[in-house]
Amino acid sequence: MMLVWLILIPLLGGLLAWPAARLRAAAARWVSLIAMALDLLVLLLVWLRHAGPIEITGGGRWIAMFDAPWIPQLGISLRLGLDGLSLLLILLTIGLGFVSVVISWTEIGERVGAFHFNLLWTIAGTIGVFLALDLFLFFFAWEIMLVPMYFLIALWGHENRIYAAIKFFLFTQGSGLLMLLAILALVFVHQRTTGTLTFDYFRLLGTRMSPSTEMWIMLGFFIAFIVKLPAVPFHTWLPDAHTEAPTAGSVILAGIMLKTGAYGLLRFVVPLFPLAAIRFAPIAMLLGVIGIIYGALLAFGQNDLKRLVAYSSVSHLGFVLLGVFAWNALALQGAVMQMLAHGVSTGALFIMVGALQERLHTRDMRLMGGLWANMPKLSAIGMFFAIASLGLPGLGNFIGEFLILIGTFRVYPAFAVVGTLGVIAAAAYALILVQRAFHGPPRDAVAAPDLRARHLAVMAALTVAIVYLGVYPQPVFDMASGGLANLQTATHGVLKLAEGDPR
Amino acid sequence: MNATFYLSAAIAVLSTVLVITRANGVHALLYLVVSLLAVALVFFTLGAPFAAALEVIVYAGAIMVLFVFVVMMMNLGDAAAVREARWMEPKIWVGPSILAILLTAQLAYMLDSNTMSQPHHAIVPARAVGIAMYGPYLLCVELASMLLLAALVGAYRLAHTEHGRL
Amino acid sequence: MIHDLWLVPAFPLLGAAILMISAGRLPSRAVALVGVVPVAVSAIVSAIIGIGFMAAPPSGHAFTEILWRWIAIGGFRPAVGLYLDPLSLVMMLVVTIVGFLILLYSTEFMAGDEGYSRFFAYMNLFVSAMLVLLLASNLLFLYVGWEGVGLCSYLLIGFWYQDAANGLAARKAFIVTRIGDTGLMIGLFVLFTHLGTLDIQPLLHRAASVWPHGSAIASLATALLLIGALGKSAQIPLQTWLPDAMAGPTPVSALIHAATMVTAGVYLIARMHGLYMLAPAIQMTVAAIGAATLFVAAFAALNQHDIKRILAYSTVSQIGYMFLALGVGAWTAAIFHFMAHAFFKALLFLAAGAITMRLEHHEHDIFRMGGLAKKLPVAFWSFLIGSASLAALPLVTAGFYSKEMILSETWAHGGAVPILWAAGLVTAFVTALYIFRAVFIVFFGEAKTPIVGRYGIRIVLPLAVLSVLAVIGGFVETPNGLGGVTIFSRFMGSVFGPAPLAAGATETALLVFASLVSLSGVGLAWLLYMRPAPRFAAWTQTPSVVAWRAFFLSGWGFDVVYDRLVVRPFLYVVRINRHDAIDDVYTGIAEASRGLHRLLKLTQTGRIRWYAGWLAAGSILTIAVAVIR
Amino acid sequence: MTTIPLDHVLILPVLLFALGVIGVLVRRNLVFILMSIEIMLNAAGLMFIIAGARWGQPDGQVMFLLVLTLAAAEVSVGLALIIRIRHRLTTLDSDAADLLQG
Repeated sequence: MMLVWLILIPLLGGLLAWPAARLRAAAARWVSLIAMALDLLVLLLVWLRHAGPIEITGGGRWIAMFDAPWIPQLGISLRLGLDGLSLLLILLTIGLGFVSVVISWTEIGERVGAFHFNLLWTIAGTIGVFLALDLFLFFFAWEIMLVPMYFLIALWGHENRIYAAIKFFLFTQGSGLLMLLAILALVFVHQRTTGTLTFDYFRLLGTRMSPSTEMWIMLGFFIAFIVKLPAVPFHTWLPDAHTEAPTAGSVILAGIMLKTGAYGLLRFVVPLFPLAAIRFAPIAMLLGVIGIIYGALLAFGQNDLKRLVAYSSVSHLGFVLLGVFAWNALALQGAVMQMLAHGVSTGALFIMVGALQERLHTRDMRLMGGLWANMPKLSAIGMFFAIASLGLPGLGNFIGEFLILIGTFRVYPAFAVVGTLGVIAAAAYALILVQRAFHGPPRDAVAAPDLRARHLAVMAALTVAIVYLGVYPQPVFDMASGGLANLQTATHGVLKLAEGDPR
Repeated sequence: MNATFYLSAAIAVLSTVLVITRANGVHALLYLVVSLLAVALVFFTLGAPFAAALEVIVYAGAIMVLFVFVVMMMNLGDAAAVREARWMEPKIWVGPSILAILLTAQLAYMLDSNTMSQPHHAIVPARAVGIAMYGPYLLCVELASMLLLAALVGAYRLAHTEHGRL
Repeated sequence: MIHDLWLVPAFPLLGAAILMISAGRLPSRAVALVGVVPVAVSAIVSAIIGIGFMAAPPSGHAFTEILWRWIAIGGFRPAVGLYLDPLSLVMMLVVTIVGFLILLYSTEFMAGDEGYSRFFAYMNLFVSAMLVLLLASNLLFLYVGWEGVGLCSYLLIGFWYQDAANGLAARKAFIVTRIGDTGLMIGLFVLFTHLGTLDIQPLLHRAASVWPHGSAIASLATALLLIGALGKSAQIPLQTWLPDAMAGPTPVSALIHAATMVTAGVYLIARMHGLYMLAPAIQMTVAAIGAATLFVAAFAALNQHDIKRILAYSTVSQIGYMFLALGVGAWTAAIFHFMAHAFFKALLFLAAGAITMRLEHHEHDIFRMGGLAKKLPVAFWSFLIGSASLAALPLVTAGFYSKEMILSETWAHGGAVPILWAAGLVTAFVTALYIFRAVFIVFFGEAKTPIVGRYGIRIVLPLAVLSVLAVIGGFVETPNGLGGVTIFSRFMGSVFGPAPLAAGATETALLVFASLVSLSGVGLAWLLYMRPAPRFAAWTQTPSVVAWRAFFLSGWGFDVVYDRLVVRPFLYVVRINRHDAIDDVYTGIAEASRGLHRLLKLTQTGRIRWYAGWLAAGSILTIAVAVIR
Repeated sequence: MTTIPLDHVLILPVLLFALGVIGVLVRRNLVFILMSIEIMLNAAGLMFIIAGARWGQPDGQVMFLLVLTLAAAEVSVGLALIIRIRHRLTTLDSDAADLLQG
């Protein structure tokens, strides 16, 4: 039941925040903050007070599990499960949820209640995605997550917001449709072979089907998730959406929502279709590598600070795609680490851009330069996260990238080598960001106040997080290994059959 | 009886041709009335006297009168007739005529291919029609009444003038 | 005490953290204190550890300390651990002591700079990262230090950020070295994939037992590590960043771009020398690259105007000597030369800084100096001592002994075609020529730029200490003909094995020959630049000589080639694809549907007859289908 | 009763209907269009009558009655619209009433 509360608290918080804003704008903010705090509390309670893992036949060990009938006629149930992987991602979600509420404190001044409603519902949807173990419920949560996000961009975004919001919506909705079709196909194939109609994840694991069917259904899921990830060539919604979204929207979008794509690949694509995934792995990894290089090249060419960060996300998540399809312990742990570190570092960069936009009313780097002289704190923090983003050892992103690459190297050395070259391109775009925004001769026009305490506190927390991930990541690995073991047990037997696989 | 049918059929077709070619509205209407009366006669020859009567009363009588009123109210004078004539330039007839010929040809083809048995023509009296109407077709009658009511309200609302504001 | 090894990198890190968190709010005296004291403490701790190590060596002459488990995933278990053996001990001592001296110097040199606190924060971070690099017991942890020093180098080259040119130089340094780092990283992948560990000592043992001598995989791994070393140590073909890196403050050049960081590549190869011995072809490549670099860079140095660029090319050239030594298996000689070089090159840079800080407008062009010997005696004497050591003047300089060791071992290794040795020898001559060219032009002749200010003790003391070290640093290891002291090579013996025995008579002959070469270089410099003959001046102006001088001045045109081959294509690709060609596909889809919409809109004429006509036509068509079927 | 071949009888509504179609498509005056529609409806009614006569059943006539009511309703609403359009556009030209143009 606690798992249900994890989703319900933000939902209820959102419902409460909307009318609360009629009293005072601050009330909505406090309600959201309290909802996030409660959610965190619930999560910690679930985690710390669980009595031993729950064993699922063929599905591994879970920290907590919830199951209740929903639409029994169609084999749909409210099945939620928490393992190490989902726990980490939910932790990231709640953490960045906190951050988004705090940084919107001054940025959002109109329709405050509705804003927090949408924010909390998006977060609730995301948590639902990370918990759902019923494919129908998963799809449901997936949609819940998208619609409020659309409104966040369309209502509180910047100059070109409607275009961006519609683009975001079309891409994600199109991919959602594809996923729905794939889910239905899988369910019906399962029904034809076993005679039971069910959307339950565990019962769908190991569904027997012909290789070509498996490939087609896998592709449906795969494309749905890599649109969200996003991987080249489905990434073009991301720069527009990021550029136009309000800061909190960007943080949620980059920090959390992109991870749902990666989570989907991890949780569904490979375990449900192991053979097809193995056969498809070279192409998927090729897309990942192309994404790494292509995103980095584009990031280098941007003038808009937010677009630069957005394209850097494409590059970073290319690593995740690479890691997922390498499918060994190192690469998977690396992918998880990369997700967390990217969430923190890119979130921080978006906050930095948001703070700049609030002060300078522009994101165009051609109008910046020499900000260090006026805003040393903001600049130092911005530079720190830019450097984190280029993968400096000792910070979280490096651990993720390194593990992914070393794991990939075992399986497909060529991809690992090309991916490593992406690290050079990362240096190019991260440093050009620093140069064009913070260094160079200062301009008189850009005199503006430095970061204030609220932002500094957020940034300090994120800094601590990214350093922790880089210096002492083992607890994260220990936590994730439970979840990853779940995924790997699902595929273990099948993968053994795949000949000559060096995993 | 056969002669009556052929004669009235010829009149119906001819007067209809005249309806669609007249430039003057009132003339066209009068030809239409002739056409309708001829069709009523055809009904009679086909053994449907009740329908023939209704055709005369409702169509030729009530509906056409409505038309006449409106046309007169519009006051379509000579100028309108001239314009109508101008609109009916020869080339405008080409497309519709082709369509109509195609339609006719298709129907003729169908009639030709389906060998119909010799008709069993009998007079269907008004009584039988009434029994059928208030028996199996009661719901249709009700619907028709609803339709008429709706048309009444609609026509009233549409044509209603509120002191110059229409 | 040896168990407190972790304190050595921890103190500077702490200093850096304090300075960063204080965000420039500390008064400058406190900054200076926080900036220097941690490194001083580190130096003292290192010295105590060093003495303890020498007095009572731990078993196996090595000490490993695991601080904490960093990552443990399956068989991949790199730890955050420190490893101390004579090699890392020597490097650690040099880094902390030279680092301390340079920081002390900086407290005065950088006084009044608006980024005073930032400077010391970065410098402390650098020292810490460098120590991590040296002490890491694990290649992944080493990589942390490796990239850490690269970052600090970037930050400090671009320290005066308001000048965009400095930013460009900083980025160039970072990206070029990162190209090398990528090679190193791939090298780590290869090593881990094939040997199953990244802990250096187990890795070396396993490699020796698993890989046969000269095996392809060993060559691959060492070649990849070599790429990393080339980037960091500014060797051909990745040397171009170092001369530009002189955009940073002079103490930075002294510490990072002369004494410590740039020798990280030397350290890496020395540390992994067990692997290189398995790959003779690659080891030969190291020697060849070293020889080529030292030769190329020396000629480039001969034609520079900027005093710091002369020293920068000199550094490239001297590291070339170290690579040459590594390539011929003279591990000890390489490290010995590293130590000597750290002393005399830091001294040269600090002396150069001491000159420029006293000149108006911080003049860097040697042709606008002149006659400074009288006016700046402190700078003159220290620069002279450094130059002598660099030029390897016989008997009294550290550079003489270390270079001598390299040349004699190269000769011993050289075999039939001693081309490597010849390159080393010719370069020794050019080295003496170019550095004394600078000495004579800067300190003699007539004064051209007025001088201002005066020196404090914090400038003089480091110069004095380094001057002493640049002289006596060589006495720990002397050739047989000159006393045959072997303290250094015996100390290093536990790492590199026993030093090879050089043939007595040949060695002495080589010694004399090399000494004469150095001296003749100085002599030629004296002839050309102290008593310039008119014919020489005329010769330098002939067109072909001017062209060659421009070619050497540009560092043999590497920058131009890279600009054409790499930078411009990259920028071109970025520029033409700035708006993301893939997005055009989606925009195209949107445009296509919009066009279709426009087309379909044409049918919506709003005319009843038009609609009716199509209705009729459609019906007729439908009926036709029904009829014909 | 009569001995007219059914084929001949059926030709009449077909011709009338086709003429109605021509009328609708050719005329621009709304009143004439409405008249042509009446012709078409009448032709349809005639078809029902013929079918009813063929089988000797009353259903055909019932249907004709329904068509009749439909025609009445259609004419009343149609004429009301024509009056309205005439007021609004001061013309009966159907091509002028193209406000639905895309």
